Amino acid sequence: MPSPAGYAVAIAQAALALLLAPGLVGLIRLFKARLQNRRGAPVWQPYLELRKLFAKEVVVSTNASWLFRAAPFVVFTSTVAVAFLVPVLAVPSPFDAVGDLLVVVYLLLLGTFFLALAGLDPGSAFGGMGSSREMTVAALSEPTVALAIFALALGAGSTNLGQIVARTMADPASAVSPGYLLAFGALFVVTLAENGRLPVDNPATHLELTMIHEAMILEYSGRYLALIEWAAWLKVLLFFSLLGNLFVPWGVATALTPASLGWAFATLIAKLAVLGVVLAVFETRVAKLRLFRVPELLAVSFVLAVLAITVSFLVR
Amino acid sequence: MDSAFGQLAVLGSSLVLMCGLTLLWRRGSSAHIAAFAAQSVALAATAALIAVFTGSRELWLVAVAFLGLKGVLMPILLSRMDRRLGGPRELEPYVNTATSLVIGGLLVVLAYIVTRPVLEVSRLPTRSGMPLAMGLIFVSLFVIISRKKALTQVIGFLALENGIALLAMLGTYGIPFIVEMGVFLDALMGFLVMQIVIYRIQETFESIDVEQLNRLSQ
Amino acid sequence: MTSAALPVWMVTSYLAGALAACLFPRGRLARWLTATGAVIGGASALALAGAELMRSSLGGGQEAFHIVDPLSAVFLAVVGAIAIPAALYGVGYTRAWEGRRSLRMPGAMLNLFLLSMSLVTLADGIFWFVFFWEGMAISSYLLVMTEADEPGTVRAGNWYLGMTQFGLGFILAAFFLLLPPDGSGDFTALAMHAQTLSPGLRSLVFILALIGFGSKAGLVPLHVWLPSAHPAAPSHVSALMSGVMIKLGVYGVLLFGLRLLGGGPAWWGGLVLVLGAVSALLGVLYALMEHDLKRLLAYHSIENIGIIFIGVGAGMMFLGYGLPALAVLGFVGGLYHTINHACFKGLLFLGAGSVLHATGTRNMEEMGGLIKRMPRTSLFFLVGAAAISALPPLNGFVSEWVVFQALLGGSAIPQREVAVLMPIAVAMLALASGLAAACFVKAFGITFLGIARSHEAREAHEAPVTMQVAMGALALGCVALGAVASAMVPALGRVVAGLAGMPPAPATAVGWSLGLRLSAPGAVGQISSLGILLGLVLLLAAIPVALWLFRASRALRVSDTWGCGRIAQTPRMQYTATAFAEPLRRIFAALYRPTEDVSIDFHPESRYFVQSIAYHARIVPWFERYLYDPVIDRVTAWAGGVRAIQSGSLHAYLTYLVAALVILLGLLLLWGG
Amino acid sequence: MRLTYLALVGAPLAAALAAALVRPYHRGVGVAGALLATLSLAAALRLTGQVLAGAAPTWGPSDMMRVDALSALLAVCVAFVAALASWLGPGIGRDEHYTPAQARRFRIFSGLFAFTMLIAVTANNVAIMWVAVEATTIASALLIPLHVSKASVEASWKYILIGSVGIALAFVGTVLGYFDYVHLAGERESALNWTSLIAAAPSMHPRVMALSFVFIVIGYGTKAGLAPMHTWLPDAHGEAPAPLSAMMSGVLLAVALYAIIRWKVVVDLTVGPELPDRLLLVLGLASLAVAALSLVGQRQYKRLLAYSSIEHTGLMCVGLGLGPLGVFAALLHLVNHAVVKGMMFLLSGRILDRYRTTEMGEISGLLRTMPVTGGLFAAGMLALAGLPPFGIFFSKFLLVRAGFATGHAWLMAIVLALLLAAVVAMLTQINGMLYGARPDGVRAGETRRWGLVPLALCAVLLVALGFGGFGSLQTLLDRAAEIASR
Repeated sequence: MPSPAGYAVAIAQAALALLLAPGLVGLIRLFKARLQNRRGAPVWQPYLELRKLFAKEVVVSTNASWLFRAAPFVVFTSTVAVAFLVPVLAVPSPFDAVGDLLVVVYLLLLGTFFLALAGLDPGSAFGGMGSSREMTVAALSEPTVALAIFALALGAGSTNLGQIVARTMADPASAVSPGYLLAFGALFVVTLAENGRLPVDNPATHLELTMIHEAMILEYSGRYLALIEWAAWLKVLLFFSLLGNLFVPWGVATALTPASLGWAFATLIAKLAVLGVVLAVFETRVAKLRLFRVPELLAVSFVLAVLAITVSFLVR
Repeated sequence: MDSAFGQLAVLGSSLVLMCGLTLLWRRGSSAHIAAFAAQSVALAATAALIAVFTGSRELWLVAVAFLGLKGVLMPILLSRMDRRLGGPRELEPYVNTATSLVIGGLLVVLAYIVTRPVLEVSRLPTRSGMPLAMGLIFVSLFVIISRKKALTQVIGFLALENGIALLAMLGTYGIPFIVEMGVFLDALMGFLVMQIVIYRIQETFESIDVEQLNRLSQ
Repeated sequence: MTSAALPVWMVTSYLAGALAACLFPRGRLARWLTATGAVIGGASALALAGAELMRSSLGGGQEAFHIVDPLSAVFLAVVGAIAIPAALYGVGYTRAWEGRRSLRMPGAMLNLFLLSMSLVTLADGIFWFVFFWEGMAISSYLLVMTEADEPGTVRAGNWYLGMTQFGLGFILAAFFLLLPPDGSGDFTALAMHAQTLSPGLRSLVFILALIGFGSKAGLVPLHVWLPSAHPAAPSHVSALMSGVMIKLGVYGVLLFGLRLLGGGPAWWGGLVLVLGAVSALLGVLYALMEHDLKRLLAYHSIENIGIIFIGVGAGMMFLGYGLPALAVLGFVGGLYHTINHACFKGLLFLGAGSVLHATGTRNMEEMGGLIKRMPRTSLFFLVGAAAISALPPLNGFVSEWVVFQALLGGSAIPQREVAVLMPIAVAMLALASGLAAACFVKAFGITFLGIARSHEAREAHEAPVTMQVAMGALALGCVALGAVASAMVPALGRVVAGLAGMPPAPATAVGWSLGLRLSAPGAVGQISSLGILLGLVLLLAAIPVALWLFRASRALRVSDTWGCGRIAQTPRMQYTATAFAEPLRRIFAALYRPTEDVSIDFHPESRYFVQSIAYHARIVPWFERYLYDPVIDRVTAWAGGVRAIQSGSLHAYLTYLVAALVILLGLLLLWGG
Repeated sequence: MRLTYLALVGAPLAAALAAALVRPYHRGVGVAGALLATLSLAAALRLTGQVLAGAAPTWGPSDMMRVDALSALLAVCVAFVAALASWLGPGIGRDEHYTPAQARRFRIFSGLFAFTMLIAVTANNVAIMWVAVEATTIASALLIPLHVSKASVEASWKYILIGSVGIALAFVGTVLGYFDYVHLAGERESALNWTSLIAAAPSMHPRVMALSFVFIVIGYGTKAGLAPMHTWLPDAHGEAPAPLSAMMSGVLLAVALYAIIRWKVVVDLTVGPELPDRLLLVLGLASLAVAALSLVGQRQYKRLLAYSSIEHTGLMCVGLGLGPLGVFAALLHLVNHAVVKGMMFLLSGRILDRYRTTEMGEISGLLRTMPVTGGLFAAGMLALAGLPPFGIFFSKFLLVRAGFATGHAWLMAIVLALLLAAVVAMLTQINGMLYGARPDGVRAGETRRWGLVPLALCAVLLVALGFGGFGSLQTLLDRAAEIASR
């Protein structure tokens, strides 16, 4: 039975995720800058950006409706809700019973859905273009995600995140099983696609013809943009946590002692940093794909996921 | 006595059938009418023959009716029709004469096959004529199918009726009189209606070439 | 009122509604009387079904209902639940017809349609089942033909009735092959007799039933009538057809698969599953290419029927492999999605109807900006769109989640080569739901957001109150049905309990709790839809509070949309529905085989100035072109041959006669010697 | 009872005589004829009541005439459609397209036509039955070219020649049956009575009776419009004036089928049901196939209806070959078909009067031009398609059930496929007539409104038949089916 302390830790880890997210993105940017022989902005630059955006006035298009104003809140809400479900520091979380991995995926889709609608609302050509592309990519990555979930659930006997983590920790050998590795690969590609990273989308460009995510939010400014950006950063962190904690769960606290929580925090930071480096290296190495080559990339991840399933069946 | 009766009955039936085959052989309308008249007379004679041997009074009446109606009245009406319609001799039939006659022969053979169960059942002396009557039925059907002029088709139809009447007489010494009268009435009325329609055809089409009657299709 | 009187009430009020419509062909009173009959009838149906479902879930037998069993009660409840808002909606919707067309036929047929659908679920024997099945077909056909002046309606009606008759043949064959020697058409007698039949014959019956009912449900490739017939009907009828009528196809398959045949080999389920998965994917892919709002919704009905059949098929497979607890999960998923789809598809069709009512067009390319003219309609439509896109915490998500869980349980299937089918179904289901979300971003975004693309859209007006109430009720239903998942799933579990060897009390597998916890072998998942709902609401409320606490700026300025420096923004600068779907059209080009015509009208002075561009994009209608057209062509060719019999030649005719005589004489020799 | 019978068959004859004697034609004669036809219908119903009470009355020398449940059923149908045609036929209304001479001719021959059909269905003596059926051809052939045109004369000639040849073959069958009986029981006045044949049937010779049945089926089948002897039917029904088409399609086919049923009972007893059933199934299926495929791409609505008659006759024929259940279904189908085809052909007459064309391609907007006529036409179309709540749904259902119950699953599969083709073909073509814009030069609005009342009555009757009929009809059908499938 979850204790009040359990709830406190669960809420705290959501808050932690929220607080760490800009830092993670700042870290990635820094890594990338260094890899590109630039000095780059400091790690805390995203926090400054947020502060600035929250202080600025909002400019809203004459054509925009209430949906345009509501969307940032929905996007932010759905992403934060996911933060409550994803094991960042400790398992089992009392919120584990509220939603499983499927809920996580569809809550993120909820955010994307509203963001895409908001892109269409001001009636600009860019917004529509961004929405169209964003939904295309989101839709095409769904099967991969579902199969990856299947592969994980097959091993753990559950779709609930706490269960999966617990099972992997109880049986460390399963983490290096080919099924898990393939599923990890698949999910990594999905992470790139869902978060608008290279080679699917370039978060740093505003070049009209190649934008996906940025085109969609082009009309946003001020606190709305802050919410959306923050949510997007949080999403990166959550995907990293998923990748880190589902496949390499060591360090995740199973008891709510300060020591284990502290160790969990430390490993989390390490995992995020490692993944950040991997992402930075990856993004530096690859060029952005043409939009119509993106499905091929997603097809690759789908094949990885199918292989993961098949392998899981074979070794069952 | 029975054997003589039987042989005479077969003779009569053969005559009736021969007249039917004549329809296949000859071309002209008047020849057809004459053949039909002869056939009817032969049929009446066969009826009289059966009446003699069985002593049936009703069959006498039937013989007289045949003679009067089909031997005399209908040929006259047919001739009048032929004169009024005019037109050429029978057009080239769908099947030429030689083939027609061969087919006629085959039809008679078919009639023998078909009537085999009937012959097995019957004990009447006249039974051996029945295949011939059935043969006439088939031959008449063939006449109707293969000849083009409406008049010839009518004659073929009348020959068909003769065949049926012959079959009934040979097989059962005639059907009950009241029914026979009904059949006669029908035959006469049917003939008259056909005549009317043929005149209508002539009025509307200005020809009685049945080949022209193909406006209605599909 | 005792519940024994409910069926009488139901039939009487529907008939009274029909009669009222016949007596009063016009006027406000007529519209209200018609609707009242349908509403009371629907309420009685709902009460009747509710009484049965309560009885079965309480497990007691205090009242003897012989005419309803739990399975049919579910479908009866769906009929009643959608009938009420649809009828209410009709009051406002048909006002536009006043003076243009008589309300007699639509009003009477609406009530008879509802009556037939209700009684189909209550029928307990072949004759009345088929009678009302066909009654349902004919009344809905006449409703489809209401607006026969619109282009395409007659063609849609022809397809509809033709496919109905096609399906009927298979249904009749399936029923009659089960006919016991004493000729009794009672379902109980059929079920008894079915146990004595050979496996081959039972499979034949099942396949016949699947084809027959699948054609009604709109399973690919028997779906061709659906995208044209549903949109052609008046919108509240479209809601009923898409929301309710096609579900009776699901009922038919369950009736045969579970009740009459009592389950069968696993490949039956596999077949259903594969057809379901293909329907789900193709339905949504064709929906994406559709810019007629109601046709788009109709294609989504095919998709959702596919999802329902995925659940049902999985259930039947598990049953075949002797995994009853998982089987329950599959059927529950299917049934739950049946109910949910009725709710949100009803809502969406009513919403589309309001748009049609306001703008007079179903073409999305002529809409836009309606959210400002029709705020409530657009809110309701948004709820429906989110529900059908399986977004939590709405009902569409919850039932798809149950179907997902059932499929995850597929790993328990002993045969590995078969078990691999399940992940493939999972992937197809996931792709379908992702594409559905894309499609509804398009549908909602292009229709309601942005700037009006036509004069009609600019002048659009909000729907009358009755229509709003109807939509609002269904929107609430979408939220509520999602929130009460933890009660719905066990209740539906009891519905299929005891059928075809499933455990009589699946409560052990699926328990009551605020959260929904599934613990079948191979699949354990747990969610709390209510928790998600409350959590989202709390967080949503918390954010503005937090912004206020942290003193974020509250300044807001309204300005033009950024237009690359161009000053005046016109509607033509917006993304269109065609453009929105273009990436997917290219990606799935292998399926669509798109062809496009671009005709550019240049300025006479210079080719660098374009006066107008006309762009037509077409996709290959595979099923029409490669399945139905060849059959139709073949039959037409045969018909040409047969018509040649009637050549006009008398001699030929007489020859046929004689030939027939000779042939029969020959047959006589052959058969009788 | 004798008086009732005389009223039944005498009234149409009297109507014909009255029309023949009164020259020039007067509308009163038409009205009197219609009243007499109604009287005939009343007599038929009364007689049916008596039959239901258990009577099987006979009349005439050696019981030539006899009415049992089967006869009564057919008599009611014949009298009903005859009355309908009489009320809505030429010579009663004002604004119609017939001259008094044409009206007179119609009155004479339609009266005779009804008379001969009634005699045919009430004859105990099978030869009298034959005579009467043959006479139907004579009575109706001259009515087909009521409006003389090349097409109608041609249709008439084809009808009379094919009909006569066919019916002559039926006489061959009759003679063969008589022959067999005489050789068993000796010559007798009552020898051709159906009752006598039935009594002797079990000991007659199977091979002779089988042969006889082939001729009977081909002969009467020609009149019933069974393929491939059906060729006269689309022409005749298409060209005949609407009331005559109604009678021919609604009941003449049924009368011919009735003759087959009577003989089949005898042959079943002698040969066993298997062979006759097979023959009927073959012919029925052939008719169904030819008709269904001919409906596809048909261009004229009256021919469409004619082919639909062939389709339904074929279906009935299939039903007759399916044992007792099938016979019941076929008889019910016969009743339904009589009502719906009577209605449809009379409606087609109204359409022809207004649009002056038989081509479906030239007709559109029927529902706007004549709402009630069009509505009834649509209802009739749906009824013909076999949809509830109309009677044909019920009989079709029973028929298919009988097919499956007797193990003819494959046959029924073919039947269902053909019915589908027929339904789709009819539906698409008739819908083309119903909807769309009214052509220029065609006036809107109904004329001769009173004429719609009997037609609407038909539609109501059809719905009533869809609910399984009302008690006494059920009993009558049960009894008739019992007779027809003993």
